[in-house]
Amino acid sequence: MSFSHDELCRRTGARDRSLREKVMSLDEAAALVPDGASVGIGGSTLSRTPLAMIWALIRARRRGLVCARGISSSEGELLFASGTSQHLITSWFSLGIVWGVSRIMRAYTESNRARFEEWSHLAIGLRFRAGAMGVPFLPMRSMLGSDVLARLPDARVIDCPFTGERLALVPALNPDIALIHVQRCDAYGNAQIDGLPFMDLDLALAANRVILTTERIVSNDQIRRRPDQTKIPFFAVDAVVEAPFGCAPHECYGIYEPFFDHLDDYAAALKPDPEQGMRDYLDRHFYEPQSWTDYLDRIGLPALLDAARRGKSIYDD
Amino acid sequence: MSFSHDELCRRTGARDRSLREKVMSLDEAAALVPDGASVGIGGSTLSRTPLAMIWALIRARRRGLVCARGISSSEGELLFASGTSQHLITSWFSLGIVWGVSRIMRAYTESNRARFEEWSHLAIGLRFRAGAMGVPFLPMRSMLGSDVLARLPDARVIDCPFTGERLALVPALNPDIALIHVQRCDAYGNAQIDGLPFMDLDLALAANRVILTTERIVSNDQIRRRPDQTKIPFFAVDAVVEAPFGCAPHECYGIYEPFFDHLDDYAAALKPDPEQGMRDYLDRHFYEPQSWTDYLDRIGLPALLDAARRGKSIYDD
Amino acid sequence: MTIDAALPCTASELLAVMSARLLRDGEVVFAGVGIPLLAATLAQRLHGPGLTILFEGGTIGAYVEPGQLPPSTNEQRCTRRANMVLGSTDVLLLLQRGYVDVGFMGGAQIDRYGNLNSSFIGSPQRPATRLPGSGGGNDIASLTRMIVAMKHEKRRFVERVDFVTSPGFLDGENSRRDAGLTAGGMFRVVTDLGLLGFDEHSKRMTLLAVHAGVSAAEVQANTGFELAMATELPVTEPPTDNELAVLRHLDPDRLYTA
Amino acid sequence: MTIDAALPCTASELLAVMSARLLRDGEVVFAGVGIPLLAATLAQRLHGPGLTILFEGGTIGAYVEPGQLPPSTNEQRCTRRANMVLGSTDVLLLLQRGYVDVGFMGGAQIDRYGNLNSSFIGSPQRPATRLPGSGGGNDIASLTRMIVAMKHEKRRFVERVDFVTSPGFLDGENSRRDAGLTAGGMFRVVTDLGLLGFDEHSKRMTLLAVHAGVSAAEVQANTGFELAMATELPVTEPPTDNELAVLRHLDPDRLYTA
Repeated sequence: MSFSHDELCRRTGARDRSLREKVMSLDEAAALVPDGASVGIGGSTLSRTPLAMIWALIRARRRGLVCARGISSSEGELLFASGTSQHLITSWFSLGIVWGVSRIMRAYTESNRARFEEWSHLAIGLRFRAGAMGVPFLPMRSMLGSDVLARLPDARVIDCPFTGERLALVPALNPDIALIHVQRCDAYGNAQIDGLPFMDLDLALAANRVILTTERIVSNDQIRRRPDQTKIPFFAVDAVVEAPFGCAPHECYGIYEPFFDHLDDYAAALKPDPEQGMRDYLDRHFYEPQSWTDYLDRIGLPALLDAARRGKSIYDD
Repeated sequence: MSFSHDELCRRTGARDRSLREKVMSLDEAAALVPDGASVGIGGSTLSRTPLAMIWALIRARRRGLVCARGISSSEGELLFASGTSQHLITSWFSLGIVWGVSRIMRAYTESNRARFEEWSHLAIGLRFRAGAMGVPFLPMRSMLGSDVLARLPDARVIDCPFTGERLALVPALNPDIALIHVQRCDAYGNAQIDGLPFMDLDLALAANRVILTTERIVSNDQIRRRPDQTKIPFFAVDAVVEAPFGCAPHECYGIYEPFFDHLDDYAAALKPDPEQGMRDYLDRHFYEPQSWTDYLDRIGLPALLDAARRGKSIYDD
Repeated sequence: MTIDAALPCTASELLAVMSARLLRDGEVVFAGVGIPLLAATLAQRLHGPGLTILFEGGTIGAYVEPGQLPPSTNEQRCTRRANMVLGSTDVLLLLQRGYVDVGFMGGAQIDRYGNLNSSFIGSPQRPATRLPGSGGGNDIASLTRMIVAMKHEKRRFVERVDFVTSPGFLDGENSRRDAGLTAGGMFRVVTDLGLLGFDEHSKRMTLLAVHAGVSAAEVQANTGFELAMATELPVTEPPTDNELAVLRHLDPDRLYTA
Repeated sequence: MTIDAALPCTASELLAVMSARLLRDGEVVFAGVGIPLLAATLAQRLHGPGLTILFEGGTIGAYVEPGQLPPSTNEQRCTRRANMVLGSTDVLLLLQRGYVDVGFMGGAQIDRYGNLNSSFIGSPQRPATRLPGSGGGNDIASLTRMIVAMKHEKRRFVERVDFVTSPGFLDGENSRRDAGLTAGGMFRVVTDLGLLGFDEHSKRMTLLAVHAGVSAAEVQANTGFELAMATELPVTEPPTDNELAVLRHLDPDRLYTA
């Protein structure tokens, strides 16, 4: 996932970066992701997770994806348990304070059925940033002296040629594909992101291909009215998919908060027998639904309305 | 202007980063800038130039400032000709396509009375970024093979420990002081910037002290309503000065465009005898005015209204 | 636990109150989710209106609302009424740049030199338990002065952590600095039994104070290595009614303080 | 100049029209102020509605309005109706990342290997003339495929530039790549006399075409070094009435094309 400048430029030069409409369906976008691809996942934890796209990839029975995300949550469990990925590069992988340690993460990693490659949160961010900047590495001052660094053959330690200080160097991470969910973008892929951007700007520029899912597709005129609100440029984007509530049951800043009741039920269903519980959940919410709308319908209209009411409250004074 | 991490943290730790009001006058802010200080200047060319603060420093007869800016224009001429600075670190220094090569820049550099230290535009930006990130350097792929790099003892060339590629390393630039003009900020220094941000976000975090001038001081409540519009955090800011038309005769995005007629007159006045022309201009517009308002009055109300009308037009559909 | 009997509050509430007292008005604190977030918010409401709270998700100047505690530090409710929102890489870089006074985290396992483990119980190759990992923990502990709040149990306070996820003083003495970690280091560990610090030279964990009704022997008995003891061992002021009232107002559902 | 007599347009207008023809619809072009900005905008209006124009000031997808030409690429009028605005460091990094197809600049002095000088006439220590410097020129020329538009004069086309501000092929052959510049390189030089390129192997400047009424000998006579000549030397199509009409509509005040 780290390339020479020749290879990086060759790959990028081969992409169609012209101003063109690239709106498609979830299934069409999923077809852009081959088995074994390296995939950067936007958002963080329960926020702006590109769940609709992950849902489509799991339904398409994609295999062998090497995934990377700053912080991972239930989407990581779904990727492991569905057999879509056996390798997740992240800084933290669990459900968190409300629902406890991920039993799926434990089951798959402790039995070595899947790999949780741990970097510090800043290290993941700087790896995407190096990828976005077109440099092979970036220097940093954390991870030094820790066992986290000791277990990472891809990182290096140097003495600074300017100050003589010890520095860690982390290699660029240029995923084959980035999956990013945004509040709005136009048909060309000019995307606006409200609230927490996480690592998505760097991820979008680092990846060799970007699939955007969006709550709403807006006109290019609307984008051009406030170009300083555009966070991802169209020429870095290869697919635009309109997916309302595309992060459910996670949140999309300013539009809906996490679906707490659904997540409570999900965690509870996994408690007695995580793997059987996950199989049942995948059947009911991933394999059986006829469409993304059907998926949302199974989560339930009351839950959608409640999450949306809480989501919009961020703009109350 | 580049420090060990110990020194960088010592300097930053010594700053009062508490949430406190820091509104003051131009003169009070100018007193925060000692002779010989290294000063990062925000904006670029004719845009969001912190002219009011530069005006105050020239009036205060400050001496020996080492200035740095991505691209420099008439403010660089004023700093050289007033004797405020004899050393400008920048990528480009002139008046540009409309007004031609800077005669002041030529007069001072060709006679070695002042130094124009030339880096590439990206190099200046990455030096500020390294300073903002708290690392001693950043790698880049331009400047290699050029005489620009050959004349810069502070830059280095390495073979990448990951790819073996040749890379240039540019050292962090952490100015003692940053001068930045914004459209609005609160009394604590939380700043919003509309339009082109140039290098100001990195510059603000890189500097050891930040003086903000602003078109308008707004309430902290207004800032907290849209925290994702804040571009500079209050704890990096040491002074807030309300200076309407604080970039005149340069522009402030969305509020006023450059004062073209005034700049035409300025360039014309400098043509016959640049140094005498500049002395006269400094007297009339820098030393004689009783106040910033008086400075603006000498530029003239019609010019202000015209620049403001053109400035606001960016938001017309 | 004896503490519960001795005090009208849960162990978690005790941790929150005692660590909130360590935060001074005007400081910039980088807080993790759970007790740290709650304690920082408590300090903000009690004595630190000018305390600036940063979250890993990208929040500067958080002002978390009562009963609206986030499930992590990455959700929108972390940003409500905040002063600024920025990328997670950029907020973590503020630590590296030196803008942060205090890092504040919880801990699963800690050793005599303040090294924290949140990655593996047992060997990394065949762990008994795979824990959630570093998150920003390693970055925070590597770059700033640390306060850790955790339950005081023998299995959590060990001679040597199974895995150094977030560095304390590594092997003690100058080993942290020799590793290239020139900034920060462990400052305080707040537990339900007492308050601990680290010896200036040896960097060994030192008991600085005990909570009401707790003896030094009891603290040692719940610690998996020999603690250094401060020459004087004061007893901390128990949580006041006001502290508990504000705390319970912030977390009425005991989301963090169960 | 004979050209002016031969064509109903100024030399600058000729440069703008001829270089606009080199830009293809759908390309991403990083344009400097002056002729490059004007020519890119002309191409956008004539045959490249999907041409994406980037400016150093931080503009992506510029759509400059007739009669509203900016004094540099750093003012707000560069951004009107643009698709995105970002920091100048970040827009320059797009070159390094490989997103840009063509870099497009003017030039003060160029040599046989396409090296550009915009810093010093004479020695850097005691220059006869201190020029404005690189700006983003060095970055653009170092990182992407370049088109240069400039007046064809002997004093501007020299054997070796006094100072390499923006690298072309340095000393020719593989020297550019050996210096670590693995991407881009000089592609075309558009002048008021003709169109020039660079030999694939020697990297020497080569005359590819002449404008109407100009002979190869005349081009050589205005060049300070020996030009390589293409085996065939076509004559370029003169600017059409439509091209000139649109161009003059864009720059009615002849701000760039005087």
